[in-house]
Amino acid sequence: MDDAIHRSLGLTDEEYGDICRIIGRDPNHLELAMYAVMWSEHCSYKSSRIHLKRLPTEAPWVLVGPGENAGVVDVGDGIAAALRIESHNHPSAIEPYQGAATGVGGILRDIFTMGARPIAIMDPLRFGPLDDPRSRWIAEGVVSGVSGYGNSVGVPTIGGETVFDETYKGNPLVNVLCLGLLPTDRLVLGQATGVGNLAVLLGSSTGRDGIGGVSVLASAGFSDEESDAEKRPSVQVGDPFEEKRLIEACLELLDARLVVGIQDLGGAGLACATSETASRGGMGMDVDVNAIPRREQGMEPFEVMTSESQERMLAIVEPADLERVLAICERWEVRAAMIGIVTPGPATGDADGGRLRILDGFDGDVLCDIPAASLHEDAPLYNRPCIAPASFDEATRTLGTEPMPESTDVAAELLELLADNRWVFSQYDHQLFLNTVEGPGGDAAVLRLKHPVTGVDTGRGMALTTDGNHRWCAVDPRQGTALTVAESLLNLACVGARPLAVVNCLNFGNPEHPEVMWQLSEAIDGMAEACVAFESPVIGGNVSLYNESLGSDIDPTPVVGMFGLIDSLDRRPPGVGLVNGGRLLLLGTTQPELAGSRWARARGHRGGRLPSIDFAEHLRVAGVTRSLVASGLLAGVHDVSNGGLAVALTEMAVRSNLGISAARIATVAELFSESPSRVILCVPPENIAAVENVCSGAGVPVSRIGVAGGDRISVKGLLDIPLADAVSAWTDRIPSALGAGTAQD
Amino acid sequence: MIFSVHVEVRLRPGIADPQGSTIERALPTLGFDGVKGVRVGKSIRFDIDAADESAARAEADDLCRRFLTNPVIEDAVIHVEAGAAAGATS
Amino acid sequence: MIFSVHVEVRLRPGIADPQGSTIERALPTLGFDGVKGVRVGKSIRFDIDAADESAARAEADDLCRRFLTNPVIEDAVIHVEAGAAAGATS
Amino acid sequence: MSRRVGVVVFPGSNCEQDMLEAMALVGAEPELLWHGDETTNGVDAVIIPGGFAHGDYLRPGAIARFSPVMAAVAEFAAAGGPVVGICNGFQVLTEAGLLPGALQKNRGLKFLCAPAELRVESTDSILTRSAEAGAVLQVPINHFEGNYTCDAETLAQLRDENRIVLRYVDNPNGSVDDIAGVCNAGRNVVGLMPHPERATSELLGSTDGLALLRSIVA
Ligand SMILES: Nc1ncnc2c1ncn2[C@@H]1O[C@H](COP(=O)(O)OP(=O)(O)O)[C@@H](O)[C@H]1O
Ligand SMILES: [Mg+2]
Repeated sequence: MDDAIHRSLGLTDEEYGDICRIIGRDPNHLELAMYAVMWSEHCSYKSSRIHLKRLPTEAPWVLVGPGENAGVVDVGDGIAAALRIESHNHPSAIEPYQGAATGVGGILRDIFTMGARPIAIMDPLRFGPLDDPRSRWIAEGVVSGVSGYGNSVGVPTIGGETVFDETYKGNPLVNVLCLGLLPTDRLVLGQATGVGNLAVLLGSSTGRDGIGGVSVLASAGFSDEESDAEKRPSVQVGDPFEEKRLIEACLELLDARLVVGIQDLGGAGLACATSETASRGGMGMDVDVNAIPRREQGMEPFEVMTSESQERMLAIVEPADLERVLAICERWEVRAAMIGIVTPGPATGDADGGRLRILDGFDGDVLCDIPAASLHEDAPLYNRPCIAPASFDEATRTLGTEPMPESTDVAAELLELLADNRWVFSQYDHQLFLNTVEGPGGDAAVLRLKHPVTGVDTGRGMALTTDGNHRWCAVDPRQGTALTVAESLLNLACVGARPLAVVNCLNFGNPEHPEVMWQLSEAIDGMAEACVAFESPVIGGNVSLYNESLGSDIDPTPVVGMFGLIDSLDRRPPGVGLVNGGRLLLLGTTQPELAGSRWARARGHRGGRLPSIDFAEHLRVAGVTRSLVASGLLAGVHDVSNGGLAVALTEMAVRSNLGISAARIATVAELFSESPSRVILCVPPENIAAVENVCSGAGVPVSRIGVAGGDRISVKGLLDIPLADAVSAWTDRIPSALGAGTAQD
Repeated sequence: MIFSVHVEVRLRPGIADPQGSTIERALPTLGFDGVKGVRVGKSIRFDIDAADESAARAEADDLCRRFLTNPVIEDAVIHVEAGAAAGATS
Repeated sequence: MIFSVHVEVRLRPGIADPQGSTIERALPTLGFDGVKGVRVGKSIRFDIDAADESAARAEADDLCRRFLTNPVIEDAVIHVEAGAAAGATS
Repeated sequence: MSRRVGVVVFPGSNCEQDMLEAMALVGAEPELLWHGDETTNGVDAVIIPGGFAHGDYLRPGAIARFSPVMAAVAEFAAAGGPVVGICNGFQVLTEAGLLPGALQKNRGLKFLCAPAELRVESTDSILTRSAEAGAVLQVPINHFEGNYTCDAETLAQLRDENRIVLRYVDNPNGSVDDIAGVCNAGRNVVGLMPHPERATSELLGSTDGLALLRSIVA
């Protein structure tokens, strides 16, 4: 009886019953394997889909919203931008280099499958603490994996995040975002249309890589040694050189208008790509399993159809174009094999069509015969129980009752929060394509906006930032997520950009735990509220569940990627710097609230009530910041986020190797509070009046809090340390922990 | 006592080896025919100071498992011989 | 006839080995003492179709000299054996 | 005067479009040369750009140097034509034997994308003839294998013949004698690890690469 098999493939008895109902009989092993991978959490979003519907996804400039391989927005001048973020958390936990490398490879394919040339990568990364050897081993491997793949494939990595925290011990978060550009009229979708059109498989041959990897690797935690060992053979290895040729070949095919539709092969491999292209186009497809080039001998059809071998694409082409398609592939040394034929489906008026048939030779036995759309559209949908943790008071949105600890040594408390990420991003090519005006290290990355085909410079710019904050979200996932989106907006404002679109990667624990589902649902509500307020549609995302290790769920970690435009990019934005004698101005108002802050977490405090946010006020602060950046009146600008005013001021100081002297920060709570809607400006004295005028005109509170210069970091009444101490704490933290070699235990 | 150790780190069977395949694909154009199944690994040599051969081997094993390989995708073949490797300098 | 070939590519004596030194420097902190003279090279395995062993060896030699090593910094040790390597797939 | 500049594309090259853009800025007429073609197409100068030709598999440049175009490049160089290899292009030129030495992994065993300061040591080469001797240029580096290595004899010869054209002010990768760029005996073939095309615009942070690129078409 098959029920043992379906359960070991991760299907419940109910799901098995659904399959039998859909196909009107018991499925064979091939069919069962395909349903199992396609109905896994990773592919079907069965736990999260009903919640994701609450996100705002529309705006006049959105050309493609969630659901396709990537979201696409119109950026003017006949150019569209494609954006997507993905997680590769679980693969990276067991093989950090390849896990991260294949994560980069996968996100690139999502972008060029839309017809866009990938032009930038961002890598929000989260690891266990630096004093944990295994976490260091993972961090080093992941960073070299991003570096090894991204640099070689030839797409610059222009920013990201690097966070170390206990909650990610054993379960790192490796998210990767990719931005691509296309001429608006080249936009293609992953659809198979036209009966008799051919499905051509491009790229690597198919091996046993990641067989079941999607459902097993991506959806199960790692607890016992035994199952780890079983997962081993399915590790996927990235080949950036293959991917580079694949990018060039695919873009050339698209330029020559030789493809009707194109789809990358990601999770669930050919099972997903063939059924998805067919069902999106309202068609069916016949696939000859023998026509698929293989790397290994003796592979079963179910292995071939669910393999996650990397660097493959499925192109739908008209028979008359096949020869030209093959010629272009040959020039780029890309393998191409005709493996399928589009058959009639509902879109042709054939209600009985729309079958996905896997054949043993086009004229041979039928190995699988199922409705193509059922792999997607009939996937189960769960409304799992959501329950707030007992210690969360819904009325006041307060977690727990622990009092906030006292500060004992402000200087030491500040120094331990400083870390320069240069060790990470200096390993990434961040300049390729001659677009990078502001690379990693600032509040947001800034790129020139050039036409992707003609290279003509529009004189405008693009900005990208990624942000996540598990500390906030652990206290209050709704408010924490809204604050995260707000931080992204302000990061863009600091480089002079206005937001256009958001993508998100929702990294959460086990959805079978009601508290985790509550976190997820709340986070989505918080994101929706903020995105509506900021008129920033969510155009795509990814949900990564079952992030748990050492027996507990990770802190909820929604990661936001925000994309924006700069209307005129004729000079470099001021950046996070200081000039000697520059006056320090603070935009916005500080709420002396430490809940969820880095300062609180470092003291072991994990509760309380997060600072509030007034969206209208936040928009005003962002608007003023943007116009000041554009005005050229500023010498430096930095938003206040992680570590509050203390860290923001110190970061500006260490980056310019210039001291600061500040006042009017009354308490430790004001110094380390991470309340939103605040920006520090460094203003040359002669521009102060002009800057203050702009602020008061916009109704944004502004206060003079200090001056840049000297060789100390001092905040009157609270802090006074040598600049050199801050510089060395900041500079040395990461290099002294990483790069010296680590064992994996 | 000094032992000289040679470790060959190989990708486990079934794991894709893009580097090996790329080299293999290039060979015919360089005029080398009839070469198949190219697999590229690492070769690591060192000297180890240990009480006896079995202690040397145990340390080398441990070193491979914890540091030189990731057993998820690689395995190692270890050779231990008495005496320092000729010409080992570093 | 099929021969299986194993090539060990090594840095020539006297050429600095940054990889080897980095490993060597890391080892004491990981609790491995007494390891010295770490040298990292490449290990390349493949099957070759040749008339006899000496032909196989000649082709392997040529391959190493012209392609698998950069003679400015590397040399190679070559082993040839009759029979295909077990599990060689590509 | 040489104006038509050919930029070689191997599978895996990735700086070729940047090179076209930068060479146009210095008044050249750049065009792409395909690795599979057996000709340099009558251009006046050849640039082998950065990237990862053939994935850098085996060794950077090891496979690329066998490309049909490389025979034509060697012939072009032998006839005195200007040839510049940047980053991966430098690696290809050493593998092809058009320049001495080899490029090993960086001392720190990490890929490095960072600003660098270069001192112009000799203006007697097709890459530095328009630069000022002793000038310090801000030109970024972007490589894993940029640690220039050669035997003592070669180094002595390079020094004696004034063929070290660029040195790092602060050696980032362990290169012997701080070497960032060298030329051949004819001074018409130059290889360097830093990327002058990335230092051609104020908006991107530096214009110091222009003097080098201008030399190619001077
Ligand atoms: N993994 C990484 N890859 C690339 N850039 C990174 C990475 N981690 C951090 N950075 C860069 O370092 C800078 C500081 O990061 P972060 O402190 O998270 O910025 P912010 O608080 O402004 O969001 C940013 O410019 C960011 O892009
Ligand atoms: Mg910021």
